[in-house]
Amino acid sequence: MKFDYNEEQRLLSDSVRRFVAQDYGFEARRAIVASKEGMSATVWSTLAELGLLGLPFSSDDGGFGGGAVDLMGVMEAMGEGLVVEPYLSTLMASRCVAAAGTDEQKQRILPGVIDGSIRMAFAQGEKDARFDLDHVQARATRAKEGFALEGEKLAVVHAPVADFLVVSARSGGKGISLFLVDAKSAGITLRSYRTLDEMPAADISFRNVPCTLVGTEGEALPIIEAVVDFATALVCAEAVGALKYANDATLEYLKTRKQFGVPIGAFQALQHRMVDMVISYEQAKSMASLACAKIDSAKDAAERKRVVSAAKIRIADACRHVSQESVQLHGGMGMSEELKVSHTFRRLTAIAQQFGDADHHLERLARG
Amino acid sequence: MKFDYNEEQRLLSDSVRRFVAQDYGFEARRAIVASKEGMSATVWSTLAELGLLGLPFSSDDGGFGGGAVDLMGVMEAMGEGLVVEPYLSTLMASRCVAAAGTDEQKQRILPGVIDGSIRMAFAQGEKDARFDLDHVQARATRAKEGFALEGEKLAVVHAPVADFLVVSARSGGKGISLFLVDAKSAGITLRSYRTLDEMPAADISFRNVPCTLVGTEGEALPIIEAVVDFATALVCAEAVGALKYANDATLEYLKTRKQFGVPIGAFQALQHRMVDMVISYEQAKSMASLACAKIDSAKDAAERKRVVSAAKIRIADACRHVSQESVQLHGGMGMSEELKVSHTFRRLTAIAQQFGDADHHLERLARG
Amino acid sequence: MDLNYSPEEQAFREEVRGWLRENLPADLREKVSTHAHLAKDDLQRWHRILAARGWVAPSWPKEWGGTGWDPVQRYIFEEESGYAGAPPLLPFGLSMCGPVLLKFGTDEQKRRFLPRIYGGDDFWCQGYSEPGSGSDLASLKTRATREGGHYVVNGQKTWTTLAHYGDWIFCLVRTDAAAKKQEGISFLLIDMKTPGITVRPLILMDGGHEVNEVFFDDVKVPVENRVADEGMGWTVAKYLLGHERMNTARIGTSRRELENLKEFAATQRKNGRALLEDTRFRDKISRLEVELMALEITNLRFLDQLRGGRPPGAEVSMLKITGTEIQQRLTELMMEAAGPTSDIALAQRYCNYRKTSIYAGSNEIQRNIIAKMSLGL
Amino acid sequence: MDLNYSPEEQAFREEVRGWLRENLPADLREKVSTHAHLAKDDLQRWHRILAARGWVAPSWPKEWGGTGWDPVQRYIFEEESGYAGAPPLLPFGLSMCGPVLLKFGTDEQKRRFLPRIYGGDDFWCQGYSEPGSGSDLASLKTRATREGGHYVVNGQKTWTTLAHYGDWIFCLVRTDAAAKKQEGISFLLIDMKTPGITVRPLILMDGGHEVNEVFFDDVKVPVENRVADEGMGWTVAKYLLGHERMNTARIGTSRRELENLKEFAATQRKNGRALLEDTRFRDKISRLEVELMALEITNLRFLDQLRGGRPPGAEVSMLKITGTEIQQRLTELMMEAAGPTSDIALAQRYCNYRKTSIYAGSNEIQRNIIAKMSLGL
Repeated sequence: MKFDYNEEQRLLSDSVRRFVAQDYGFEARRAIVASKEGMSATVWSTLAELGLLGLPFSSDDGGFGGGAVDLMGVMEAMGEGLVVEPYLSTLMASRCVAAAGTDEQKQRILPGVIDGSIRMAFAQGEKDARFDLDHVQARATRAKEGFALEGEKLAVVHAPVADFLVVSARSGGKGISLFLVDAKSAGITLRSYRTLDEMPAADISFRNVPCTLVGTEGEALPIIEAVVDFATALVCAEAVGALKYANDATLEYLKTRKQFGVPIGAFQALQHRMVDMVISYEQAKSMASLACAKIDSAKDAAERKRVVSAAKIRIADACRHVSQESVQLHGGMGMSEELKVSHTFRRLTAIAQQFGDADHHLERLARG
Repeated sequence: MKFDYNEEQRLLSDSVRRFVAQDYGFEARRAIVASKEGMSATVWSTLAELGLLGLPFSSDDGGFGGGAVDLMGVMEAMGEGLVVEPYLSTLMASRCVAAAGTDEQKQRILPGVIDGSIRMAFAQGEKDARFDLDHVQARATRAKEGFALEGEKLAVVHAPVADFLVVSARSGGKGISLFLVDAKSAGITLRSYRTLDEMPAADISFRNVPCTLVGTEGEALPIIEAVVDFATALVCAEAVGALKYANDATLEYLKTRKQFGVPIGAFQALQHRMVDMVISYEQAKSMASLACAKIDSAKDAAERKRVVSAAKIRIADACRHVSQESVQLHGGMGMSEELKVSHTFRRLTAIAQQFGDADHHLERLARG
Repeated sequence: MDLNYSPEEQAFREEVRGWLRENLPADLREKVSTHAHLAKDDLQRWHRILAARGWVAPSWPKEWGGTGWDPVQRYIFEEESGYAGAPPLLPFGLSMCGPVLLKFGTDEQKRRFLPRIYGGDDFWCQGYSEPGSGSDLASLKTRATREGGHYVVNGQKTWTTLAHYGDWIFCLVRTDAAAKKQEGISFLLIDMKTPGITVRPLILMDGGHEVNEVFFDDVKVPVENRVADEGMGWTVAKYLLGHERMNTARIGTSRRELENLKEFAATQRKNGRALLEDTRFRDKISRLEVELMALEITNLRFLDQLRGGRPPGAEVSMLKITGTEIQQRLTELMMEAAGPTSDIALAQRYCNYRKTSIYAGSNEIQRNIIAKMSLGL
Repeated sequence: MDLNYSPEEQAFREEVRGWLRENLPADLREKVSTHAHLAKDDLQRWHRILAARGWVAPSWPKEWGGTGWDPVQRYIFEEESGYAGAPPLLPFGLSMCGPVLLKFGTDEQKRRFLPRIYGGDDFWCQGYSEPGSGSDLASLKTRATREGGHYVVNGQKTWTTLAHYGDWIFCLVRTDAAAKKQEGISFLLIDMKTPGITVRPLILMDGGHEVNEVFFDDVKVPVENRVADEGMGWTVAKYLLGHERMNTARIGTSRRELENLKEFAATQRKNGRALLEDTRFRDKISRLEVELMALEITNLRFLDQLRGGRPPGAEVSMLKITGTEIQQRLTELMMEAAGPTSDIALAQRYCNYRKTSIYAGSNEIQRNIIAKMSLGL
């Protein structure tokens, strides 16, 4: 029973935090978001240089063998900094390849992911699927070489900046499979936009797009579930960082903003609400830790799902509570695009839904 | 569009309020609750003398033709005073007789109800029924004269002080019927107790108990639903009175209780919570008014059910919110049996569940 | 007690509804229903249509174009307009500056400004908040120094809604720096075209441009544009605060939004069924519907009291608190219903509506008002 | 970071669990699980069983019988005891008077009282609250006047838990009426058999007798029963407040109650199915389960910090806030699960548990503490 990060974990998260403080301040981030691509290639290289992209891969795959707990501090720092680069998207897609890909696929993808030359996106969601991972209508049929992909994927975060996509689809009446797709292939059409939380994203249409099977045909659902649970735990950790920023900024505002001759933090009603925000934060942080720990150590998928869903429920509630209160206690200033807290509000709002809202995970808990 | 009570309504509720103030104070009520029967025959006579028992019956039945709106102010006053006498129980049972009984049954029951010589209880609930009115296992079979009743009824409020019972039961494969039972009949066994809110109640066992059919065999469900909706609207009005007392007492406490040299009502956190209690009260009051109005004027059962369920949801939430906060803001004093607010807490807690908790009525709204 | 509308009220509602059906332009209705941007021209167009019908300023005295409606009729008109998807009538001229002029203005001021407010000729905005004074309005710093027949105004206002559309702005300014806080404040009407005024957009987090900073740099305002005596500005401000708090609940608009939400949830799928059939989501809608139903009755109850000559106490502030909470919840459930699709507009609207519990006297200030004025705490 | 218990911690848990299985009398376990009344004898019996095992005062120094456990071990012991349904160890002697004596007592006082506290020979209670001073403890009025070798105590304490079982009571009393509020207070140990003490029951709304008023009428207390110097009582009180705030979450007890709730909900029927399968009710249980899971980790996180020599800040007060909110919610859902049946005991327990957010420093006071001490507001 030990809650502190170990030396490596601390060094790593400190390095990300330092990087954010120096090179990813609010103004720098605004410029990145305003850029055409909506992300920074320089930042991406730095993330690779810091070793963040190799971290969660086994040494056989050229990585450092880190687990979700090793990534926690990193994600917290990214949450505080509101990093928009395709870190989690790339990890999700590349972990599918690492988990089930052929040696050739791994060779093609993983070294490039680790050295920062390949970015990826995970194309899973569809119309009417909501958060269900097994609601898949896209289809792949055997082609001369490999497969050909047909279908639509919705709200694929970071698709516009990805070099490769991993896509879920049905094939040959065999259930759900995963396919690796070169994002530059003919037959791919992107309707690109920015998400509420300022990430590049796209709805994608696939028309006879060449792709290769990742893993055993029809047996991808457990892999998808594992990867999404992994990402859910990490996004919980990211939320912890964003919640921390929202609370810190609000507390600072309560101490400095004066009305009626006193700091507004002197008003007991606001004090108690600030305390409740702190409680939400502490409870969310505990559940994020537990989820990451169970990603690494759960005895089976059922235990992993149970804890990840429990964590996501608590984090979704905390995201909603803290984001709303942080804006409200900032008064008009909290509404302004010029304050970081309003961008943190947007990210927290998105996280509450990402990989399933509280209702979705309550359903999963009840079924479990 | 007119919210004030009319002259008669105001006179009537004033007379109940005056009676409560003079003869049903906290100490007087304690003595009644502590008495063996758990109600006062004197109080009961007074209620009859005030005309409250004849109020909701048609003039043909010897009453004054009042509707739910005419009873609203009366119920509010009873809620403020925490009256434990079997007023609502008697109305529910006797309205079944008035709605569907034979002339002979009406003659036997209604004059006695109106003059205060007959008290009644409505025996409807059963094991595993929860709040469903159509979950009925009790059975009645045709006997030489009338019917014979077999079965168990649970948590029948005021059964120990009732002269007659109206009981729901199945008969001859024909669905649910209502039966009129003399409470002194052989074959009736009562397990008596007091409810949380200090009402006399009993679980009842019927073994071959003679009874007479009220209304058409197998067609009682719409009557039961109407009577329970009527009672639900009235108990919403009663809640408004109890909520008012809880708020008034809490506000008074905030103004008089001093800590740290000031009245605790000077603390902003408590002020805002008191304001939220007032908002709950106002919203609950509006829904109680609407429910009573629709009992009298709904164009069909569907509209009546929809509004009554909506009202009960809001009242249940207000009961929970205000009761919990009133005790909390009273500090230790709110826990003491010696303060009326703790008894109001118990009544409000009971009302939140009475005739269906919020979940039950959410289900009814969703189905409607 | 009778919770049904009287036949006369019913008839009035029918008249309003019928007229709206005929006269609300389809393009405006569409813009409002889809929460599209309303340009200055859109707002003024609707204002003028109502003015032509004589319905633009119901609460004004009849001699100035008022309708003579009682509070319930005014409520019915508001509700029907909101429900029909009519553009809002901005309060700055009609419900703020107008009533102030009617109460405190000189005959000359009334003749000069009221007809143009009524007709929608001038677009008004409100210069109250400053960077250092939001809830604590009386701490404002913008100063006006008397120089002959003019005041010279210097300072800054902020959160000024639609100042970029504005022809005129009414401002609270400090005319006596030596006086105590609430004293020494005056109420000025300022032509936005006067040299020295700069309007700078404040972009909200949904990316929208609604509010602004307004800078005053040696702005000359004729003395005859002061309303009420010098130093009486706080009295004017308090009068405004107490005025027009009965129609803040926006029942009609919320009813329309609730219907939209239900229709939308019926089209969204969850586990192969309509989201509207999902117990969890359905219950959230039901609770919201109940709250709105209750607020409608509460609002009418307060109006009925007012009509009976007994103005309700400060608890009318709950109409603003609960009304905005309902509006916010509607946008939140709409966003939630959309789920992980790409409907950014719905998410932006959710973001935008966070403002409603902050503006026009934050909900915290409203609670303070109830606690102090109504509960005596 | 490693959220699994170490092998040593696991082994310790097994040892505690095994010992409880062998040594917790079935009748006591049954009484606790069914929330039956615990008589003085029940409480003392369990106290003595633990004392015989050497586990009754884990936090005391080893020389006085402490176990030398680290914070996590103490947590494990608490959790297992709560989960197993062991009667509570009342804090008044072991966690309040004991630590005060260890910190401030004379050798003579330690020798006289500590062994009897440890052995459960004396039943202690706490004389803090007075009718006029609850949250504002320092405003207490009970006075002790020095007369030779005695103090003469006059006044009243209230909300005194189990005073009707009490052999001894420790009291805050005012020894100097002229001194400023927090000064002039002293800490006395008073034998409840001293003439002049009257205990009057305060019945709570569930009908239970737990708390009392205690009246002091010229009660003579030997001066050697004063702990710390005269006038140092507030220092003692503050020391106590800061002490032992880490085990207020009652995780083990709540875990047991949560299991009871689930079992009970599985036996209740709704629409012909088990209530536990009902989406609405199930979700309420799930949310509560999640909150408890989170609180367990939060509690361990704070303990781990403490073990690392970095005592966590005032945010540990959240263990009391959230722990009691969970306990209250458990009783509420249990009552809700029972529905309209005649299970009055469950409803009474719900009523009784409203006290948990009021006693031991109300949850409002805990929020004040966090705001002030931890957030610097």
